[in-house]
Amino acid sequence: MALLETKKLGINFDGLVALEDVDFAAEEGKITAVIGPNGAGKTTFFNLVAGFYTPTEGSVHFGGKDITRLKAYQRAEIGIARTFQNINLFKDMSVMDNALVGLHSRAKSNVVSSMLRTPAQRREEKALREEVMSYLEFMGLADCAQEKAGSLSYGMQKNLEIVRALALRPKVLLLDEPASGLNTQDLDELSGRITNIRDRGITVVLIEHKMDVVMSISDRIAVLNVGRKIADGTPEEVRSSREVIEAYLGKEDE
Amino acid sequence: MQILQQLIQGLSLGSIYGLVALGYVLIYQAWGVLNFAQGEVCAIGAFSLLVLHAELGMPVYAAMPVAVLVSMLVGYVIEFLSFRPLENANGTTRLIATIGVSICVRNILRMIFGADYFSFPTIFGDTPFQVGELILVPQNLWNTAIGFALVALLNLFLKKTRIGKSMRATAQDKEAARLMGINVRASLTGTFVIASALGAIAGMLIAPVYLFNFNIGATIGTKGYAAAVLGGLDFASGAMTGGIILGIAECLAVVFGSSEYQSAIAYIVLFLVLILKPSEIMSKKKKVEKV
Amino acid sequence: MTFGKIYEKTRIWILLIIAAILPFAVTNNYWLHILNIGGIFAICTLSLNLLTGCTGLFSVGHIAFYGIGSYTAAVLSVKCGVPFLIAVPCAGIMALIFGLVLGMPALRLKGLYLAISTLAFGEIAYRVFLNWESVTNGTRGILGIQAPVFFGINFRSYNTYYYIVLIFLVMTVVLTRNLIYSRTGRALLAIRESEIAAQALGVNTVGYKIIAFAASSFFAGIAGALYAYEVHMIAPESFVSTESITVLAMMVVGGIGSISGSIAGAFVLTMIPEVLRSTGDIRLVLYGAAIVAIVIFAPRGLGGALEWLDHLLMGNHKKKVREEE
Amino acid sequence: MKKKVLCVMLTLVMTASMLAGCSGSSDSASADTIKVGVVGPFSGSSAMVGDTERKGVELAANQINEAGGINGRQIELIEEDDEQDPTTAVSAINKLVSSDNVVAAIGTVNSSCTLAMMDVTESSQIPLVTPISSGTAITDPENNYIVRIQASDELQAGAITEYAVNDLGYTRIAVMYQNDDFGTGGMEVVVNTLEEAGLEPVAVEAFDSNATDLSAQLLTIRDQDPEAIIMWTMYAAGATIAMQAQQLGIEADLMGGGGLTNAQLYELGGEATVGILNTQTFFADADQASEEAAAFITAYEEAYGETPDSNAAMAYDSMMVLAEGLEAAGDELNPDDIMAGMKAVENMPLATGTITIDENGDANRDILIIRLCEGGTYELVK
Repeated sequence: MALLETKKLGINFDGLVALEDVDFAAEEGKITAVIGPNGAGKTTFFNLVAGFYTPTEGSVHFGGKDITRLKAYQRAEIGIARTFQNINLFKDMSVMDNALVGLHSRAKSNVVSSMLRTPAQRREEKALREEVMSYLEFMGLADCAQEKAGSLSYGMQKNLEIVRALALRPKVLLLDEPASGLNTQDLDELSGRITNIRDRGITVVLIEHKMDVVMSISDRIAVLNVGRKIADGTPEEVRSSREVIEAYLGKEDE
Repeated sequence: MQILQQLIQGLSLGSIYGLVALGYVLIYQAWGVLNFAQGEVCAIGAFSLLVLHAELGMPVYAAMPVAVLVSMLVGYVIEFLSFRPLENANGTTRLIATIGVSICVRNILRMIFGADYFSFPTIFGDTPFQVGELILVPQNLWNTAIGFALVALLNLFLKKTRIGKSMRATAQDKEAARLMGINVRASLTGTFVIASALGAIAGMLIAPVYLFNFNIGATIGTKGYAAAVLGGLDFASGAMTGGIILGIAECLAVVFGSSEYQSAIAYIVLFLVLILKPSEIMSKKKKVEKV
Repeated sequence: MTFGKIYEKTRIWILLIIAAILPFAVTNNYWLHILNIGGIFAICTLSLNLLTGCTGLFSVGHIAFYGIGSYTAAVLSVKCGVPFLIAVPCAGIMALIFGLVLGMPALRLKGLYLAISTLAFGEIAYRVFLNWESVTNGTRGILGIQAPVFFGINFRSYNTYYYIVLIFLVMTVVLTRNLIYSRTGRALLAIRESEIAAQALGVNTVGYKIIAFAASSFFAGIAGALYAYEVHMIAPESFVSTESITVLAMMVVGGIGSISGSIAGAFVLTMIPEVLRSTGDIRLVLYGAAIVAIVIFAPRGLGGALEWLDHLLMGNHKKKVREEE
Repeated sequence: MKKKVLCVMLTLVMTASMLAGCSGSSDSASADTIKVGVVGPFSGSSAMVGDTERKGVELAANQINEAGGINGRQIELIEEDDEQDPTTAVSAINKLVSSDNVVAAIGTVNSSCTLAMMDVTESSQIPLVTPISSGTAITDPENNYIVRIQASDELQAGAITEYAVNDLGYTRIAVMYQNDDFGTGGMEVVVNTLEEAGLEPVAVEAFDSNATDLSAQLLTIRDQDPEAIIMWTMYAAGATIAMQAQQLGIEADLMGGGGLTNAQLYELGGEATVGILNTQTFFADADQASEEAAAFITAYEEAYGETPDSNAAMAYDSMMVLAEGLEAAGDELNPDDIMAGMKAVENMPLATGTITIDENGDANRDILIIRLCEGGTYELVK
């Protein structure tokens, strides 16, 4: 059963068509990749699914329900987490606090209980911090929990974004080019980490340019080019399909 | 008929606000901060013209350019002391620095010129002439005309000349401009000095119309940045439109509303415009926020 | 137990003890009045710190809430005889209501446009104080605000009223500190850092901005009420928009987002004009120059310096946050 | 690292100067000088009035000191700026009372600041003489440590309105006033006096105290075609109204209160201000005034090179009346004796006429009406 689905999704900015007529489905518990040359509309697709842009046509469905009307934070609450192509961390906050914001919609303490530090609020804070430590350990960030997010290395910042998304206890995780800019050592760990996330029962939708990562871990691949979906299938089907090769390498001149 | 007269008054008042607003827009575009000391630069323009013309007896047409030069020099000093060291501080800090500068400059003017009011012989004559029912004062008409002329000149300068283009490029993106080989330091300072010149001209045009003392910078300064923001802070002609809207709103306020709230009307108009139609009047391009 | 450990445990208590005995050391009424006004402005700066410092909502009209608090307390106590302990919270709640009134429409605005709309709100509020004769007595202001009397003590004199201000200041510090280091606080800081990322993590940014407006205007209202009881009369001139800019300067000089900084900034900028009184005419020239100097030479504000000193004394200089100098 | 050390130093210097300030309360009234505090708006938009207030008091003090001081002791003036803001006014008066231990104080201009200061002077029993504030609430009966030299609004506004209605027989009168405690006070009295005479003001227009453009209000008034406009403001705005009224072709008579009399009114407004009538307790023309007033004018011109206005005269008289009080209080200078001495002043000829201080502390004297003629000279009309 497809957990996340889009039907005829499309958007144009004052006439410039960024995305058109895209049907997409991400199976629950599977890794689905979205690939395509630069400017194909991949990140726009993510922003539409995450609720930052409102589509000019089509709809987005999650667990069978139409969520096109929901705002970004409401979609996060129901379990759609995302990372950003270029890092969007809370630079001046500590690594721990960055991750704690992920748990925001899962906690209950309100303004008054926070101000008065009621026992319930303090217990909840302790529980949140323990949970975040487990995520940080998973991504190898535990020892720099008190460091400022802005002062981390590029690779660690990428990992922190994933931790933050995980802290949302999401049902589906949209990863926007997690491999870009990583050194070889982080790259090897990345594939393992993504599959590990899937094994925790979190559906993953992955935008990535590094074909070896995509081909090795994806269960299905959708290919976008110039705002339209041109192919959808298993890695083997997509690797051999003519349209995909043309999209990337251009047509042979007849 | 009285409405028409009020509109004329509103137009001339508005064009003065627009003139002051020009300086705010230029500096905002280049430095990304509202320079609260711009009102004081106008005051310096007015006072230096007063000293050159009244005390030293220079003829008005000679005193004006010199007064503009004096203001540009003061502008350079302000930029050097308080803007340059804070170039990459965050917006709030830089705003507070401009406020510190405005308090400082205003009180220096008070120490030099004391608290008395000064009047200024009008440059363009102030004997009103009658056109049908309407009473027009030449000085005000000249102010409106010069206001629009300056806007046109400024647009021309920014769009056509090489220096103008480099200033706009720096305003858009300092790093990109540096990569293009533009001397960012020079164009930033250049923008500031030109804005000071515009402020001086505004000050000199205001002096003959009203009595002014050391505090004139504060009074017209607040109206100046209200007009600048009303006009969208994005383009020079916006500053003039913002000024005219403000001026006319204030004049009509007295006709329709009560005069006690006259000065509040300017702010009520500003508040409503900002709340109700932020995208139309403001910059067009920020329609959809890039994620 | 190294000096650092002892210092870390006891520094809060040392500060409180010093604050408690201060009125006995400083008997001069002039400086006691300055300390009270400094404390009141510290509460107002802490409230602005919640709005602009932590949530990044740039407000240049904060004195409007301070003024609403003052007038509410004055009208309640003079015209309706409401006692101090009821009038002050009511002043806070009245300011909170106006915080929501301003917060709602201003939410669609960002950065400078929000600042100018709050400035416009501040100017409008001042003119309402000036012209709403029936309630605010207009230009004559409200006279004869009686000092609070409870436990048999009349808190009219500055050295007794000092303790009321101190209690409210400590309460404000504790409440704002708890708020900032909590789930709500993290949501506010996230909005300041990146509103987009905050939304992506389930933070209802519109709702939390309103909370920021409401909480900050509440404490500003309290500060305003305390001012009314300190000076026993209020007039519109105390709530002009230049005062909002002074409070903003106090926060920036203190260090944006830092609690100890806001308090330090409030006291320092209250003291500077008084200390400079002996310089006569150039007093305000030096005041303006001092603001520029502090902002340039203390980039992270006085709070930054205090925190650095704090860390130094605590001895954990080595493993402290790496300075991006 | 360098910046770090610098700003820690900065903070320490700040705190050190604060603490130094706290302990610096100088000794009580030392034997040789009598300390008198002077508070006024020396910065801000009404700084011009603050300056004239300061000069008036200084002139009087110098004259007294040259004539041997009071009971052999010289007067020492300590001046503090109140920035026209009640909070700063309270700080200023507190400094004078607690740090400088002044015996009495003179100040200030804005009624709201004076009211704020009165709370402090009353509780610390320091006599306060206010030269210029004309708010009616100032001399209320409970506060017995206040004396006001300025003729209150009732006297001045009432006099000019009666003059316009009875002597000039005007029935269509418009009112323009400065939107602060000074202006509103005057306007209310004018409107009440008109209603008592069975008349309605044809227009009542307010303007911001530091507004520069008043044409909008004047146009609305021009529509009512009034015979006279009573303007309750200071001479700077008065000159602006006169000029802009002339530009807009308004022929109505311009009238106002004591705040208008100043040599600068004619200097700034030029021909447009000729014909302005206003109430006055101080006659700015040397040869037609009483000899005390004439002596004051010549002394002021010698000292400051400009002709004095009514505020300077009020400030001068405040110091003189205070001197009477100090004289009567002998060496211990206890506050109640000073107040008694001041309230005993009976028909004392001073710059602003023959003054009697009533038990509320108000200075009563006859009100003159004067007219501004060509070249800036005044002529006595009533």
